[in-house]
Order: sequence, then structure tokens, then C-alpha cells
Amino acid sequence: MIDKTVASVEDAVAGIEDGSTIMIGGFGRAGQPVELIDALIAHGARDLTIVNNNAGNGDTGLAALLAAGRVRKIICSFPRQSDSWVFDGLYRGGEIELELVPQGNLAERIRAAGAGIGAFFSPTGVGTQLAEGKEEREIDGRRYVLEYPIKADYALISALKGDRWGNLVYRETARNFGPIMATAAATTIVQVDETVELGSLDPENVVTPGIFVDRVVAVGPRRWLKDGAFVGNVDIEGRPLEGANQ
Amino acid sequence: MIDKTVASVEDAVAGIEDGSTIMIGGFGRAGQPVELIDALIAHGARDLTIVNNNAGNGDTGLAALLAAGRVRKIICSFPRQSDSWVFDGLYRGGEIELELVPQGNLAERIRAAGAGIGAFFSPTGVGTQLAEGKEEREIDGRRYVLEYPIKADYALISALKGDRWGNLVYRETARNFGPIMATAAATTIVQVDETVELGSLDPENVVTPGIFVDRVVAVGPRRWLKDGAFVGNVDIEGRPLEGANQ
Amino acid sequence: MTTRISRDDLAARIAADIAEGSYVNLGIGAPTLVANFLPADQEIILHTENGLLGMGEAPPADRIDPDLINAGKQPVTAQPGAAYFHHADSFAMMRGGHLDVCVLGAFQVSQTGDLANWSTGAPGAIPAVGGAMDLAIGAKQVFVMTDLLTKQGESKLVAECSYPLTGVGCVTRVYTDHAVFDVTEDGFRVRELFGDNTIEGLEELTGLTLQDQTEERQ
Amino acid sequence: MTTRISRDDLAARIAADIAEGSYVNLGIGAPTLVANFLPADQEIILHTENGLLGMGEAPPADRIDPDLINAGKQPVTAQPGAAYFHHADSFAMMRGGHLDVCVLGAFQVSQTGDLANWSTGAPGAIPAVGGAMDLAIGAKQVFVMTDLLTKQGESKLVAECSYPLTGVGCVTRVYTDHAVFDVTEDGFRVRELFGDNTIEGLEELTGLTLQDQTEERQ
Repeated sequence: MIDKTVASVEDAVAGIEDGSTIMIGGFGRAGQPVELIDALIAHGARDLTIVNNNAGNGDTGLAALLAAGRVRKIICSFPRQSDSWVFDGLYRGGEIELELVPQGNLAERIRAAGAGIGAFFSPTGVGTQLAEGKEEREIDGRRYVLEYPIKADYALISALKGDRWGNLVYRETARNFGPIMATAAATTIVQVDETVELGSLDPENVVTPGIFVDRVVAVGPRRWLKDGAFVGNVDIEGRPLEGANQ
Repeated sequence: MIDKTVASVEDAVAGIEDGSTIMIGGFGRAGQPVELIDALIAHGARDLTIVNNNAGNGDTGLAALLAAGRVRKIICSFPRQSDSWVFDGLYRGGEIELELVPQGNLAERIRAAGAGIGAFFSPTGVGTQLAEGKEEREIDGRRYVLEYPIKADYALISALKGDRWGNLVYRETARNFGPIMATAAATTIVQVDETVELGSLDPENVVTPGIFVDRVVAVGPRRWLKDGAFVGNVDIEGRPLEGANQ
Repeated sequence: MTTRISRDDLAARIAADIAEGSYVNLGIGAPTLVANFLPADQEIILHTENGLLGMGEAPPADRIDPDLINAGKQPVTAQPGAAYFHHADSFAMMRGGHLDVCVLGAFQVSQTGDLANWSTGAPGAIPAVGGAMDLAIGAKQVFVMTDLLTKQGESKLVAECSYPLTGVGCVTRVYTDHAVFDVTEDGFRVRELFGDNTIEGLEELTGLTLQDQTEERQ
Repeated sequence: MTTRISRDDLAARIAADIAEGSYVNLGIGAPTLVANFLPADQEIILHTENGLLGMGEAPPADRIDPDLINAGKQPVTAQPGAAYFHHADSFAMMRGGHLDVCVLGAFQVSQTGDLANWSTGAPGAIPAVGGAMDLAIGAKQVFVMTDLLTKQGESKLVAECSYPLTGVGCVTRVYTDHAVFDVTEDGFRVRELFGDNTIEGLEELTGLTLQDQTEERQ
């Protein structure tokens, strides 16, 4: 029997080596695998290269990993945000390396790694600083830059539900980078709100087939969900509203 | 109000010009938009370039379009089949041009057209006849050939259900080329078994978002389905079994 | 003398140019305002690059869903007919030219349609590009929504951008608080003047030679 | 003297080398037989390139579903835990190296692992490649299942392929009716001999110098 579920987030991140390249899903806080990141911090791996759209928000999740001094380099599209003070401080102090990639090129480079594409010509970034030093070519009257795949040793992502084969479904815009990062890492580790029986996910609606997934850990529902239904009463960071009926 | 539904297959194929490049969905018979192809034959456009995985089966659908002498060139991966006599005859008679593309490169080139990729390096076909004359490059120790997008003037595809915005869901392996062809054509025309109310397709499960779709026509359920449920009693070509309870 | 329209009026002006049935991406910041002026009786489908077509308005405070946000990481809703997809599919949609319109802010727009809106190039600033470069090249029409002048009174319409570029030759039209400009092969053409603005006055403000297209449209 | 095993025995032999939990694509033709010998008490997940993971066995005649077929266009079923996807995603799965094993037929395999299985190059033949070239380069292990000799008695294992190539240096192991061969940097190594075959006998049949790896494995 195939069973990719593991009992705890500690088991889920076991074996992650110092110096690894790790993709972390999420767009801002949506879809960020906070429980896995916390486990990664506790696990202790350092000298990491992180691939994420952002560079952490507030003091939790990815920001906490950065604050713990574990990250050598970050590959992302949008590090500077109103609440990215942890990254900002490290960057200004010269304590972290940044590779800035336009968001669509970031997504396509991750997909390319998962799809076995050696490189591709993208129209995004042509003629800008972010294309400097890159090979350029005109095809059919349009200019393109050559972009290479981004692959990773590990992907840490968050999904709504998963089964023991690793089939996944996501929720709303928390889907974002999860499905492509799952394809681009040697080992893909997924936190789900809930594991479900094999066969209970409709094969028409599986977003990430289990072939891309190595470990699945259930971490319980988000605060804004109850019995699978949306109940609200939280702010955009998922904190309970004052006076909300919890 | 946006309403991409049209009343008939004739309306669906209206305006298709002689000389067009047309993608036709389907893998063999599964997902082949037979009703749209019949309408295209009746419509009369000729000198067509067709993109399909195959080159027609038996005497219906794509094979009938070929038999009607409407196709100048076909771009496909697998023309020769046990029941591809129509194509075979035209090919041997020098009456049709063939561009043979490995199936995965065909799919990726179609996707590239829809995704605005100028070209990509594929490992498939390296060192074979089908890569002759193509640019080759070694990247990270592996050899690749450069492949260019395939775009079309029209795509004719088949889906299970669609709404008036053009959102689509498919059925089983009849999905095949539909979702990528929809992205790669200037005008995408879809036959569905059934049109459904806007909002009745779960946004998590829409496979082709309506942005890729221009016209939707309902053609009624396949013979092997009843009220949305599979009832069987057909052979692999969809013909009723003898003595079956129809 | 009135020479500037309000930001809301500008948003309404842009909204009026968006046809029913259009697929539209509204950039972070001021362009988001355009959504408030899209006619309620027409269907215009909003795309947000973090994976949603058919984005609806902001929810009430007790119905905020942290899993359902826009590219600015603000809470939104999904309309009937919406669809979710992953980031590669979302940017394929943009890069592949499937959006009809995107509306972006700008630091500068050049008369050849170059856009600068992601970095002032100031030393020490932390760079962040997000989806700006993909949006700039990824819609059939790229509208810019901006004040004509900076707070220091410098024209944002320029002969050549001095700020780092977001995209080359990508802008099709610029909606400013003074006038609407089309980007053409002959440089900026004034499409519409707001208030008491004149072509000559705008030429003085921008230091550019402007084509007059206002009559043709009447 | 027995020097050949049956096709079913060969399929069983291959099935025995596929570990539980593997993701496997079985090519059209003889390789399809391998499915019949996968142990019922183990979970091995079959991929078919036309868009399904978790492919199950053929349905009874009255339950044939024309929408549910394999790459050979034969009716199949879907197992609990299956997933459907479109062609670009399916071939991304293959090209990206996510399949553990694929099993293919062959006209010829060279001692450097080149595969020829899509065209005899005969003049006038209608070419058809399908997914053969993608499969050849798209799995961690590429197994070939074939008779050692053609009907004319020529070896399918060759120093260099004379037929048009499907893939270069892609085959990892060849299961023939006479023996099992690993493709190594030193050419073919005999991994297992069936019946009364000997290394020397196989060298005579193939005209190749073969390495003996049979003892190491015992």
C-alpha cells in the first residue's frame, strides 16, 4: 500500500539538509505552509536558498525563518512589502542575497523545471534591468529573453485536502504556486487541512496528482473554516475578529 | 450580458475562412468534436491546415473532412492507425502534406502558443530524424532541440459542460488536447453536451476558464451517458451494442 | 480654471472605455479604483494574477477570507462564473495576450510607449517587481492611469524614461488627470482634454510635441 | 533445450522488477501485457499519456466508455485515487522525469542505449511517432521488452542502430525472450539468462561482446 501521509510536521521535514534549495508556496499569506515552516525552523537546517513569491510578512512563517538566520539567498518577485521588515533589515545589512525575478518568469521557470524544459524564450522583462546579461532573441518580430528552469531539493506547500497517494486539491487563491512547485522539487512536502480516503477526491478535480507529492501531513483546518464551510470572522491575516463568535 | 453560446453548429463554425489553420481536439475518437467537424464540412472551408494528434479514424469526423478534400496539410503525431485509410490514401497519393511532431512536443508547442512563449528547448527528439535541421543546444549536460509555438486561427474542441462565459469542464480522457488548444487559437469554438447556468460550475473545478473560449454550442449528450451518468452499452466507437437496452 | 480631474473621475473615465465582455487586470494601487466605476449592468471580467478570473468586490469585514485575495493581498470575492488556477496558468493567460485590457500606474511613460513603474532606481531602495513586467507586456491594450505631473511638477510623460524600465513600447494609452493620450508611431496624441487644458498648455507642461487627435474623435 | 521464454513469462519477469509505489507507463503493444502480472496486493500506479494516472484494467463489454481510453485507444477504467489532466500536463509529467519506469517495444537497441522503435525507415511507409520519443527520454528507467531476434533471425541488440532513432542513450535495461541486459558504459551486461542460454551463445546470436553480470546478482 502506498501511504505518503506522515504523522507530524516534524516527520514531514525530516532529513532536510543544510544548504538545500527549498520552494515555499504561498502568495503573501495565502497558501503559505506556516506549520511546515515552523517545523523547518525547529528542524534547524541553515544556509538555505528559498524560492517564494515574497520574502515574508510580519514576524511569522517565512519571515520567522529569515529572522532565525537560516536563509542565505532568496529568489522571489516581490520582497518589499509594508510588513516585510525582517527581510528589509537583513537585505540592508547585507546578510541575505536576493535574486529578483518577474513573477510570471518565476512561475514559468518553476513550471519548466517540473516539465523538463531546458530553457524558454520569454517576452517578459525584455529591455529591462532584470534581463541584463541574459540571451536575447527576436522571434517572429518580437523580442524575447532566454530564461532557465528553477528547480529545488524540497518544496513545502499547503493544500486543502490530500489522500494517501498524494493527490491534492487547493482552496481559492491559496492554490497559487503550490501546483507548480510540487512538480519542480526532488521532494515535495505538503501540509493539508485534512487527509481524506483514497477515492474520495473526484479524479476530474484533482489539481496536483500524487506523482508530484512525497509526504502529506494533516495540520487541521484554517481558523476561517468549519466542517469544510467558510465561516469568516477573521481578518486578512487569519486572526479572529474582536468579539467574533469563536 | 456576456453570452458565448450560439444556437447551432452552423452558427458555431460561421466565418471560418479558406486557408485557415484549425486545431481539432481529440485523441483518436475521445474528445473529437464530431458535430463541429460535420458542420465544418457542410460550411465548405477548404485549403485548411489541421492540427490534431491523429489524422482521422474510419470514415467519420476528421477522416470525413480529409475525404472531402478540404485539408492541405496536417500537423500531428500519429497519422498511421489501423483505421486511418482515408489519410493513408491521400498521403500516398501526394494529396496532403504531413508535419510529424512527437506528441509531447506537439502538446508543448500548442501550450507555448497560448502562453506567449517564443520558443523552448525540449529534450524530446534529440538526435532523431524529427529534430533534423532544428537548433540544438546542450544545457546543464543534456541535449535539447529548439521548438516553436503552434498557433491557430480556430480551435474546434469538445467538452462535457460549458456556461455562457465559456467556462468548461471535460470528461475523463476526452479532456486531452482541448484545454491547451483553447488557449492557442484566435477563435475557440466548443461543442458541449450541455450548457449550464452561470455559477453552476464550481470555480475550483473549471478546467478551461472562459477567457479562452469564443463560442459554445450544445450538441446533446453522448450515447453512453444518460442524465449525466455513465450507462455504457456501446462499443469503443460509441456505437450501440447489439441487443443493448437503448 | 480647472485643469485637473479627481482620481475618482479619472477612474470613471477609464471604466467608460472598457467594453462589456472585456477581460481586465487592474494593477495594484490607483488602478484598483476603476473597478468601482464599472457599470453594474454590464459584465466585465476581472483577472487577478494570483489565480482568479471573475473577481468580485471586497467582502464585509466579517466575511473576509484569507484564502481569497487579490494581487495587492486585499480580501476580495469571486463572482458566479469565476475560475481559479495556478500561477503558471495565470501568467500564461497574461503573457499569451488573452487579457483585453490592463490598467497600470506609472512613474514615467515615454513617447514610444516605454513604461517605468517598478523602481525609481534610488540607491539603497529594495527592489520589488512582482507581476509588473508581465502585465506591461501581457494585455492587448495597456492603459496607464497616473497624474500627469509628479509632486515636484515634473512631467511623467517623457521623451525617454530615466527610471528603470518595466516594459518597452508596451503602453497603448495614458489616462492622466489633465488629458488622455494615445501612444502612436508619431509620439503622444492627445485624445481628450479635461477642463481648460489645451494642447499648447500640455506641451508646455510636458516639454513634448503633442499631436492633436481631439477633433477627429468628435 | 529451452532458449526462449514466452511473452507472458517475459511480461511477468518485468512486472517482478517494478517496485510497489512506482509510477509506470506501459507502451502500446506487448508492454501492455505487463499490467496483467503486476501483483494484485501491491499498488503500482499506471500512467497513460492521454491524460490519466491510476489507470485500471479493461472494463466488461457493456461498460466500455469511449471517453476513457489508453494511449492505444483501448477501453480502460480508472482506479480510486486516479487523476485526469490535459496533454501538456501529461507530457510535462513524462518529460520532467517524474515516471519511475516506462516499458517500450523496440526494433533495435544499441549498446549505448539508443532506441529505435518508431520507424523502420522503409521507403513509402507512413511515419507515425506518437508519444514514443517522449516516453524514450521521459522516465527514470526505460525498460525495453522485445524478442532478442527478428523473425529473420537478426539481433535487435546492435552495436549501432540502423533504423531511425527514437531516443539517444535512453534505454536502461532490455528484457528479451533470451536474457535480461543492462545498458552500461561498457555496453550490454547480461543480468539474467533464461533457460539454457549462455553468454557465449548470446554473443554469437548478437555479434556483440557482452559483459557477464549474472554472478554478481546471485
